[in-house]
Amino acid sequence: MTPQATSETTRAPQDAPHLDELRRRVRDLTGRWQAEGRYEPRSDNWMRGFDPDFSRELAAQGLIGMTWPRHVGGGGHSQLARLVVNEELLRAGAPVAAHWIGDRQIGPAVLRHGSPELQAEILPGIAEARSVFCLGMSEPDAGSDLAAVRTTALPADGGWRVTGRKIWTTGAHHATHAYLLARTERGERKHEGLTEFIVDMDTPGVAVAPIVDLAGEHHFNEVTFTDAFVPAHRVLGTVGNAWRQVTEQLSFERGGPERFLSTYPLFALALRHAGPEQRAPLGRLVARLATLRRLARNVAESVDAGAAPVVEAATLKYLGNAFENDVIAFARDVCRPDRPDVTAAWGQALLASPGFTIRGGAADVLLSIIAKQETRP
Amino acid sequence: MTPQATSETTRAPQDAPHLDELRRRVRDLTGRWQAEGRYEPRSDNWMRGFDPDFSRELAAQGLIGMTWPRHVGGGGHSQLARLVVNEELLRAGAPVAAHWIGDRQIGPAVLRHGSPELQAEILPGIAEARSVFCLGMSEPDAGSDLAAVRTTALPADGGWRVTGRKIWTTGAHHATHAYLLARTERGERKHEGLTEFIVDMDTPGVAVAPIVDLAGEHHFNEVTFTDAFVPAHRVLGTVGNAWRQVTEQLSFERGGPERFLSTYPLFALALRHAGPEQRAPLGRLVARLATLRRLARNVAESVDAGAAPVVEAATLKYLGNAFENDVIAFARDVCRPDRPDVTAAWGQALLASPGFTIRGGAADVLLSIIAKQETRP
Amino acid sequence: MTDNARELRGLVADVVDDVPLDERGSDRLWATLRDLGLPLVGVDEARGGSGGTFADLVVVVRALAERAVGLPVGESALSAWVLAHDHEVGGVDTTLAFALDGEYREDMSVLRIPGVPWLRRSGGVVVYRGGDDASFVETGEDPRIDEAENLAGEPRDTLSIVGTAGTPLPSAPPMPDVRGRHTVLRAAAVAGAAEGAYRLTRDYVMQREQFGKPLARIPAVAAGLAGMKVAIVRLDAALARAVDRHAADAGAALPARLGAAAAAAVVAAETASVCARTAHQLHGAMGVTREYPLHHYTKRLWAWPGEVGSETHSAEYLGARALAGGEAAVWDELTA
Amino acid sequence: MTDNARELRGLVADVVDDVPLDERGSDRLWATLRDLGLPLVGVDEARGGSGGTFADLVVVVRALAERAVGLPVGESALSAWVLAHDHEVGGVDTTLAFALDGEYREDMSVLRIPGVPWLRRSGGVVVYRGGDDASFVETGEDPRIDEAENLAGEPRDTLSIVGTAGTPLPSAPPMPDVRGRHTVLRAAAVAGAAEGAYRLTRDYVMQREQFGKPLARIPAVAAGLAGMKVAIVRLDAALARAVDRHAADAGAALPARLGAAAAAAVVAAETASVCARTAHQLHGAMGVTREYPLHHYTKRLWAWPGEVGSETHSAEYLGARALAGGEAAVWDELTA
Repeated sequence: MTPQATSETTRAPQDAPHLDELRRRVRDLTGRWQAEGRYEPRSDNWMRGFDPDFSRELAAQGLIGMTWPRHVGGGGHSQLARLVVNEELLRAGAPVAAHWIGDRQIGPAVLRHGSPELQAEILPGIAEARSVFCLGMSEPDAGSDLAAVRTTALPADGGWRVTGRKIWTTGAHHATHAYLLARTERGERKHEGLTEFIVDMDTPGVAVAPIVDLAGEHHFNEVTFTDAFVPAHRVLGTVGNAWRQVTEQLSFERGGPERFLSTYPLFALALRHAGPEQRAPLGRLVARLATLRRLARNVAESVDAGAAPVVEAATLKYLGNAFENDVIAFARDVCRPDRPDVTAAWGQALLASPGFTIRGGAADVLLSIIAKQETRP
Repeated sequence: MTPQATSETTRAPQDAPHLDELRRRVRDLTGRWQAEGRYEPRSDNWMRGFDPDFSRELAAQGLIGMTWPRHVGGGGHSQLARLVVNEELLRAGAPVAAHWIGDRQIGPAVLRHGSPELQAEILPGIAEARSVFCLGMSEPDAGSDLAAVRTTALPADGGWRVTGRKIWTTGAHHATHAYLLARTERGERKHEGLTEFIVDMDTPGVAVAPIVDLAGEHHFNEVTFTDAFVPAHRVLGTVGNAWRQVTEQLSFERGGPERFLSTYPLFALALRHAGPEQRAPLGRLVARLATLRRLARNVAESVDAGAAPVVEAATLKYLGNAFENDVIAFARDVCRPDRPDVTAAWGQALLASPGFTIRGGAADVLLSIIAKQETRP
Repeated sequence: MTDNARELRGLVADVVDDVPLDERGSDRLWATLRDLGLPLVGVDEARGGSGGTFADLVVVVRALAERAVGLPVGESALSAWVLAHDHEVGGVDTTLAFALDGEYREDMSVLRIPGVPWLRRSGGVVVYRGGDDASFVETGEDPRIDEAENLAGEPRDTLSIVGTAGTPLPSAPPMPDVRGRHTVLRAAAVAGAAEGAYRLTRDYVMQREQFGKPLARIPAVAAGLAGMKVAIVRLDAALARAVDRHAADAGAALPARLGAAAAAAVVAAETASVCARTAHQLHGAMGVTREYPLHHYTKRLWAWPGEVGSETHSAEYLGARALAGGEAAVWDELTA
Repeated sequence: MTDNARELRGLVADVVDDVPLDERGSDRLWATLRDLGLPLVGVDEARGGSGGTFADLVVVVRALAERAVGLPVGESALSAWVLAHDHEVGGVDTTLAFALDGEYREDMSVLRIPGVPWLRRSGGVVVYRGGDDASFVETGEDPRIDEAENLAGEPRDTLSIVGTAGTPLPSAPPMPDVRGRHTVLRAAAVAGAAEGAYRLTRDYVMQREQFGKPLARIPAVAAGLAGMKVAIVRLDAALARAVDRHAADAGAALPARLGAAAAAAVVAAETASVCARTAHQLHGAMGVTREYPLHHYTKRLWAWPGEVGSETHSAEYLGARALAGGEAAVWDELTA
């Protein structure tokens, strides 16, 4: 036999002490805040837990925009380091909604497509948790078909004038900035003529109306743009090129740990109360969780290595959503009349659960993305 | 409150003693044959268990063609009575393949669409288990798209000349007759111009070649027609109208007990060896089985009442296939090295299982049939 | 469906359909249902009930749930049916509580039962302490009521009884019988809520367009919709079987009745889960707003199945019986 | 994938790809694999092995299974690795048997172990009677061999040993360690067979047309295909984790290794089931013929997962550990 060297499938985490230090920092922070009664861990808190103070504490410790270059306020860390921080935050059910979208989605998009000026203008605000972003993508009659966007940006003196309605905009009532997808050209092909913008929420002509969800909470909004002015330098990337840019953005956001850890606080609680008769279903959840976490690590390492792990990221989200829902089903079997805390946590996660499969693509969309990748001629 | 009468959902089985008598007759017969070592119960034996002697014994007792009119050799029984007989045969894992297709599918089709002469020619032979039918539907390049049939029947003196190839024809090597779907007209619309025929297998120009399956057994065949003559009176129904006729035929065949009882012999064996730690999964199987049987009863009673329970029949087949496969998965957990009989029965059912979902429509086809019925404007 | 069932369904539709969704748990609607005698269906007229059978009650409960009515018609009628074995009924609204859903304080002096439907608005409650130990506790007197709600916001209060409070009900049917009937009624309610969610979903995917055609034309959407229908057809079959076993004239022995009830409970849990999940999937973001009516159904599909015993318990009961009785017993019950 | 893994995969491809499917269990192919030293990968060269690591062995086992090779390279190499703790290896082909898969005759005089891979063609077998009780039994002498096959037609013979036959292996690693490695190797084999089934299926649905377009364009077919891919990506992730835990230099403590092996086994069972079912679904009738190669993969996907301990057992092991260790322990192992 010729080959002699070993083929351990991945390099050893050479910066393990550094990662451990990051972990410890997050644990200290979340532990302290919980001890001080400043938040209660709960499921789905990366979407529902809005607390700018908490985000600013993280920012002060350099834990937002970690992978971005230092000159725009980033930390120059690896994706693996960011995974470590984010998974600890999710584990603790911490209120991270104020920076999550900016950190995960807007920052990377601005880094890829924004001019140096736009980067300098936008990124430090996210990294310092001064800027809070919301996503103006969906529209009332477009559903998940982004190409059907009707919100229009017309050229104006020094920029653009935007008119239209965006819906399901999470956190718009808290946001300082909106990412906006708008039509700048009306042509034959729906996928063309779309442009990405970054808009200040205090721009005249931008109005936010609440949409209360089935849990009675207010996270969603309808955002109306009425002849709102956006300066020319706030175009993100190339005019008319948004379709390609946004597809990248969406494929990027799928592979993170929030895709399977949304219900981890409930899992932890259910584990504490589970009995030996539940060890087989519990063991299956543990096996899936461990595997999902490995997938998230693979995705992070793959991005660190310069690759675009589209199939892996979509796989992670597809499996992660199913896992999150199965955690809720498992927790139901742990609910007992004498455990009102489990029952309450179960109910809270259940009411949040319809959102899990909506954001970032439903199961059938994810499968079709994978199939498309795999059957390219 | 006005309504006073009761609303028991179904009439009481008024002919219960009669049904019990039928049950007893089947049990006596299958019990005797097993005791005499004339067959071994096994899964999927309604497709794999070909024994003309057994079918003739059933016929002698009036248990084939039970629902057909007496003047064509039938028994004038209800569908419910037929269900009782067939479910007992399936329970016993009896070798009923020689008459199953004729009894279930061909007989009813001939009754609905055949001329009185054709009925008189064909039906008594099925009811007496003298005639054995195979189905010439699928073709090498058509898959489940029956409209893509290329086998051609050209008008000839006194009838038709058939040329083409049929594939996956179960039991053609035993059959005396074939049901044949052929194109009699080549037009714009693929669904038109198809005609159903009944062909004698000893017709010159009809050749049968075996296809061995993955269990090493021979049930499938390829049947080649080379200028084979079919007399004019062997057209079933109306020339060119086969599409509608065959759709009815297929919807009719979905609601029978063989759609969930194929693996009942394995279920019975696994039940004997299961332990108390398996009571929850076992109980779920029992609940599903009981519900499926009720569905089969509903379908039978609905047909007796003159209705066409398309959704119920498709539901039964969809759920039944899943149940059969889950029985196999359950049996795997009962397999132990010291129970070679369970392991052998499990393996036999498993090797048969890919066929369960093929015949009569795959899961997605069944769901789309249901959706189509339910979303008619 | 029998003529009578059709008539009862029509009656429910007439009364409920014009009531706004948010008011379908109101005192006013309850008063209307009472006036019509619905909370006493299945109870002998000679004992103060509305007449009719258990099958009729199942029809009523399913029809109400189809319309997202969470009022305790099933529990009222079932507790009245129990009471009617000893007393005339109809004076006060009653509900039902089982000690096996609660626990005794360590010294056995206090029995606490959480999750009692609409206790706060009942005049009394039938309490089963054990197999034959039923009693009637009037809520005016002794017991403490701690108010609570389930996920759908329906009253599920905690009853605390000190000592042996209550009037014994010596002729009451055995607890498993009553529990089995409660299970069947709950399965009927799940079927109704599933049907309600299904109708909303079907209308939504037929009307809503995406990529230029109705959502219903997208194969994955059509398959999801069909999956809901499959789940409902299946539950209705399990329900029909359980109702037949409980028929007054041709009813089965208690174990067979309980088996059919447990089977319906297992199927109901699965149907609830499939229908809630799929309805939300197919509705997308629209389904998660408070304004849109879907949550009136899906919250009930989440809350209801576990309230009358767990699915696992029902499955274990069926499995244990199958192990004990063997294949022949399973088959006989299947084909009865 | 590392360069080394790529090289090993290339080696397997070179040797196997030209061998007809029906001959991939032949003595001739075995001789070729032996000549290349593959059945001794992961065993120290100084002890007669081929060198390389456990990770290398996993790569080889997966690559062979991708090509429907059912020869016992994993079992040979693993048993040789055990033997090498006491002896030089390489003289005879060896395989592996665990008493916990079998049973003792009532008087404990005979140990019968069914399902021993390729025992009939091995010169000896490493037998674990218990945690530290390993011995080497030469098949030339005492033991009785009853031949049998699994569903895929691979030799799975029954070994019967009288009394304490065999040479003790005092330095052998503890049984759970070996069992855990066997579990990982089996999960790797499942991944390979799943990949083989996936490739055939992908090619089939891309080439085959129905309703005028490739099957792959039908959404339900595309979703099925993607579901297979998802299952394989997931199993490979579980496998990578288990391999890392077994790495010679940075390897984890035994319980963590066993946990990762059990997780891989749970995921492998699910992957095998999804991939076999979907491959057959998407192939339709074509897939059930003996002539078409699919069954070479799917029969193995059916047979293999249950042979090295049941999925339930692995799940219970993980669950029991989670209950004992609590959330913090679960998390630490997750993120290690």
